[in-house]
Amino acid sequence: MSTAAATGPGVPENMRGRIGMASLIVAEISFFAVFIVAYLFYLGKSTTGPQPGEVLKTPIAATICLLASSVTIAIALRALRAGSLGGFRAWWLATILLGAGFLFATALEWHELIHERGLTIATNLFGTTFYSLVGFHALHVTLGLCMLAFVLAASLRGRLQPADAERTEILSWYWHFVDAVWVAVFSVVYLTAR
Amino acid sequence: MSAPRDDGSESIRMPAPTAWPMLLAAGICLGFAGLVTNAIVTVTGAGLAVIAARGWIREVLPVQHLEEVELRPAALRARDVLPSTARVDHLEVGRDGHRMRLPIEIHPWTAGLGGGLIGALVMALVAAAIGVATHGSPWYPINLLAATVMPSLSGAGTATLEAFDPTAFGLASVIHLLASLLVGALYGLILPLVPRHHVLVGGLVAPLFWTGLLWAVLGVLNPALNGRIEWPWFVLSQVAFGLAVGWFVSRREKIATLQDVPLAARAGIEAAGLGPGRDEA
Amino acid sequence: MAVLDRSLASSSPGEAVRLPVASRLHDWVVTADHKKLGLMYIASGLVFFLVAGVMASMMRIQLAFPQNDFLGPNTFNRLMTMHGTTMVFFVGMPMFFGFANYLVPLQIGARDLAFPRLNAFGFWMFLFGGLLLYFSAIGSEGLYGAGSTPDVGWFAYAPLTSRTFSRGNATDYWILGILLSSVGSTATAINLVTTVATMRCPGMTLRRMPLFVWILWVDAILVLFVLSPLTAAQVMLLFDRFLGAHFFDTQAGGSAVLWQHFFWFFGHPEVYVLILPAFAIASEVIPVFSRKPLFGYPIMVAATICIGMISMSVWVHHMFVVGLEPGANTFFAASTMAIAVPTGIKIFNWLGTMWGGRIRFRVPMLWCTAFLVEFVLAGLTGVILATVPIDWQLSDSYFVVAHFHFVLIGGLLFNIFAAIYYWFPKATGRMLDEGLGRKHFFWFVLGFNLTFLPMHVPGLLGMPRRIYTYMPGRGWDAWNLVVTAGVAVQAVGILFFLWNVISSLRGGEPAGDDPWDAWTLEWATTSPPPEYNFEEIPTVRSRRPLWDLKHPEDPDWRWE
Amino acid sequence: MNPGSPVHAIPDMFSPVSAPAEAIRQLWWLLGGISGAILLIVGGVVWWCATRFRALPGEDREPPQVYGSNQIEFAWTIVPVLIVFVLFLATARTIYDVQAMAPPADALEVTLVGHQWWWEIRYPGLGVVTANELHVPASVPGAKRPTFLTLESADVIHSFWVPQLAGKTDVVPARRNRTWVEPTETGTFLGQCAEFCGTQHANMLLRVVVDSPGDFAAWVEAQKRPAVADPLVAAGRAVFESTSCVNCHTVAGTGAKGTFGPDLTHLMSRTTIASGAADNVHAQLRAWIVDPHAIKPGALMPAMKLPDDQVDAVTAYLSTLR
Repeated sequence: MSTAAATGPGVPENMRGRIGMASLIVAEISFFAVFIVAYLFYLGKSTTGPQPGEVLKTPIAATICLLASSVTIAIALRALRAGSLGGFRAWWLATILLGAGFLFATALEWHELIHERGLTIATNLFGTTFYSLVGFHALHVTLGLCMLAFVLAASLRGRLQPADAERTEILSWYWHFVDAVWVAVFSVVYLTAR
Repeated sequence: MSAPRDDGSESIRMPAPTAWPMLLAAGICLGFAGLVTNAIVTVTGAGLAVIAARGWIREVLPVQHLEEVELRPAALRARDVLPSTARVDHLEVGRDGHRMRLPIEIHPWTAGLGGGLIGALVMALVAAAIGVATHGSPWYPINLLAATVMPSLSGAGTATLEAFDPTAFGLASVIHLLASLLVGALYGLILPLVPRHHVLVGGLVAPLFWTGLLWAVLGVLNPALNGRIEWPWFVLSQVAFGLAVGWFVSRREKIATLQDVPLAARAGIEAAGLGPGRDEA
Repeated sequence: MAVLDRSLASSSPGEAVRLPVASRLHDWVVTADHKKLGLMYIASGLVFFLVAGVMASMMRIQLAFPQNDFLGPNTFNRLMTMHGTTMVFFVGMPMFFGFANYLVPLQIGARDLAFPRLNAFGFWMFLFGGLLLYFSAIGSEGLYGAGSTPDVGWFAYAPLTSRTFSRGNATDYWILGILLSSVGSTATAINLVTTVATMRCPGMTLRRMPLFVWILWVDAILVLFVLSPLTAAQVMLLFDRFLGAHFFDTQAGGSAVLWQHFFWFFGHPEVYVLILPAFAIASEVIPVFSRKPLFGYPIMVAATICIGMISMSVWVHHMFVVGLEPGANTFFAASTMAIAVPTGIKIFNWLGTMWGGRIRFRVPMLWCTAFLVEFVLAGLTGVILATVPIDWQLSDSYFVVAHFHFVLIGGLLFNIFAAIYYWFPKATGRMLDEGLGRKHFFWFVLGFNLTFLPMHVPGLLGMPRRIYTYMPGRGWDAWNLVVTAGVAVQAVGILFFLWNVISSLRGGEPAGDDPWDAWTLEWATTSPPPEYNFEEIPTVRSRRPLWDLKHPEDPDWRWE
Repeated sequence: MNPGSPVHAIPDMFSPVSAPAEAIRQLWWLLGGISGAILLIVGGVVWWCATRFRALPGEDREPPQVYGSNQIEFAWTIVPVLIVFVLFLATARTIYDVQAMAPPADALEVTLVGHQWWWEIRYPGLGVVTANELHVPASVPGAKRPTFLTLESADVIHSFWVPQLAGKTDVVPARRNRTWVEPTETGTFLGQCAEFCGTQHANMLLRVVVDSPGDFAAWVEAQKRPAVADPLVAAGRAVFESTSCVNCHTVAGTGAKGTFGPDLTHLMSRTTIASGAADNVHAQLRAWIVDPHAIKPGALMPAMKLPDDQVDAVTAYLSTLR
């Protein structure tokens, strides 16, 4: 009895998930690349309103949160592989909290920009490109957090076993990708603004 | 392949049919359609999408939902693929039958490219010599060649053309080298296909052939050169190139050993019976 | 047991157990089977093709005479936009995904795609996206409350698409329809990439994969790279229109040229996304009917990869007239001309395959042979247009229109017809009629050349594209009349085709497993294949597993 | 203006009268020749294969199974590379030849502004403003005078294309593109907008009148005269100036200073109205004032719904703007 789900011989079952996720990440990279190009292209071309250097503060805390979450998710996976479900839950929760911290920092930043600095997406080219790029990144973080939360819920209900480490790792690739995008956004948006 | 079985009770697990992906797609599309219609559509779509996503997840987690598909009865399965009655022809190679291994001793890349380099050098020397002889300047032919891509030179006077121009020198060198290497590689590939008279073909026939082609299109390609060219000298430099490449390539090849084999084999055709066969996969 | 009945019902039309219509429809709607989804892609592509073809015919009637008033300018511009958008996104793309869906698992000896449900999701996103685009005809805010389809051209140049110049929301429908279907296309591309990477049967190394699968694999990877930039650009346009952003707002310092860069960074590779499946089909049909393996398989693979890579660095050749620097124009002229080389190599290899064969000119092979000639002409006019100064004259003229119709009809559509005639027996168990097929071929090829060969001329005589009317006496009148007459001849060919499909579905000659004496794995199973494709996953030892079985005395694996 | 100069009705890139267009025609023959040869060769091979290698009925043998040949592959790679290389060289020179041309000191500078769906034409050095009919001097031996055009757009992307004078250059908002022509023959040459720009893209026509240097100077003088003030058409002028006409149109020396529509100061010096969609004769002009959309559906000029006597008066007034 064989199943349709079987991969080709000699190809480990988990390769499907890995290649599928890698393909998704390729598509996402070219999506973000366009927003990054647009940001750089319009840098300094705004005809009015605040320029990046005048309003942006380097988000050190948020960056540390997000980079640290990549480490904690790796530790969580190692715990899961080692069979320590408790360790997994703790580190996984830490990852979620760090990601939520990042989102909170972004929300604070936006609140200040919009209400105190008067910069909205319609203000000028800087506002347009900034909110689109950072916003799409934040959207991806949010989606990632939803999936992480879903896994945590499954784990708390006892539905996640060490045998699921492979799937969980593929999910962690997505999280690392979101992290890598932030490194690019950080360099392009915040470092050029200084 | 698919051997018929007597036991019809066997089955294969296939992914079960499901409406959730379609409903998720419908939900997402309605969600966006609300942008151009009415907010209620967006709300409906979002709700549908959430329900469908939940349904989909339940279908694949923790284990995906499969259904048993029974195999068809043997009578309805694919027939075995039987040996064909059609005989297969073979290319006949040489005297030793069609399964002999070809003694391929050609090094097209090294020979052709090397020949191209030598030819480039010889041609450049001849052209420079002609430049010195007719205009007292080795830069004259080089500037004319560069005029192919430099509009500033294409309308320039003789004095400008006789002076050294670093940009023109760089461009002309690149054009000259690239063209020479490409033609050299062609020599390396095509000369072994010609049974005899390599030096005649490579040194005279081919240069005359492309000189004729160039003559036809030079007016558009390089008006400056076209206006000033002296064809006998031009042919001379091309023949020098051809002879140098032809000499170099034919010296490197032992093409004499291939003279009695048919064209297909000299051309390196890969075909059943021409290469080395294996007994087991 | 119900499942078994279903497969029986579809496999043996003569003794079918007819299920109620609703139940059969339900089967198609909920299916995750790659073959059913593939057929649905192809069928919906054909429907969109007929709709867009009717639009083209209406435009040609309008242009048959100078200052004709069959259509007004607004109607014409809408038809022109919808024709282009539909043909590219809702005919070309589903044809690629349809044939890939149906054939890739069969050819690599797999039971389904890697993610069957994601496959269904991709199809429905594509279809609903298309339906949303067409819903604009009744749903959008047009003049006087009437619906209005988009009218900004299929590449929707900014700032014509801004709120200022495109009032109402027809342009929003254009954005959303394509954006949603692109999401589906990306999902399906991910699926195909994964399937080919992981689901090949034992023995099927990359070197033994049918070239068809190779090309579609490269094509799917190309889709991953180029489709999301279009999505990103459309999102930007959406932000401009809904949130007051300024991406393409020239009043606020935005750039109209940036949209062109983004659009064509997708748009040019898209041409190759569309034409690569045609290459894949030709690489399958020509060897079988020439009775020889494909000439230069490794070079064909290399050329395919080259085309995929170079196609991402040629987009500026659509923008030679926007006034870029001479350096940029020179670079992109070079890259555009360079892509002619691997494409030429492919043509030569197909010719090399035919050379020395024993060619059987059945209908699929007729289409592929015609394709070779038409596509060479298309490629040559492409090189002519890559010559920047000539492009300054011919860009946005009818010469360009003729050029890309040669690519997309002479290149793509001819091969789609070849594929339909070639694989119809596999999918339905019945042959298409040879006589009707030949009538279809001759009428359509005649009409095609009558339409698009003369169409080059008004372009050379200064006729711009996308004009709904023109002045008499410019030397364009007679040519346009001939072009329109050609459309009528093509329509006759299409009628033969439709009649052939309908009548053969009902009473075509039974096909058997392997009607063409072919060599790839899909012919080793029944026609149509069972839900699970193969009772036992096959094992292959060469590129032509069925040749090995048919010629045990001289199998391929001994020589490869 | 020289009324005897011919109108070249067919905007044909093969009858160039100006330097850039001439360079392009030469390249065309090179490309056309090479392409034609390749098409013939490949077509011939297909024909040969189709006839020579056609299977005979009832033949039950498979041909030799040939996989390929590296040498042949290399050969038919290198030949196209060589051809492409040669074509590229010629292309590169022509690009620089046309695009890198710097305006000489005595070049005529013209600014062409694309509007939906007409052309505004300004001669900044001469103080002349007109619409839809571009006058340029012929470049004759001894008095070579190229015309350099600065292309701007007031709204969306348009494209300047007069095939007999030069290849096209897009007219892009917020961007100043340059192109140039150097016609050597007098006459009227036709062109039109070549980039889709909305409803009336088809009727955004452009005429270029190449005058002899003397005629051109005379034309410039005529354009500098203020609008005629004729008491007979005072009523028409009063209507014109009291309605919203003045919001969009300019008539020099009057209160009409609008810039959305064409400058009407010398309307009667042009042979067409509505950017070429209709001839500039009394009946057409009157019809245009009554309802522009009957001639050019979607045009941005509204139908003013004037009573008949006022239409007559306005038409009479406009007819004096010579």
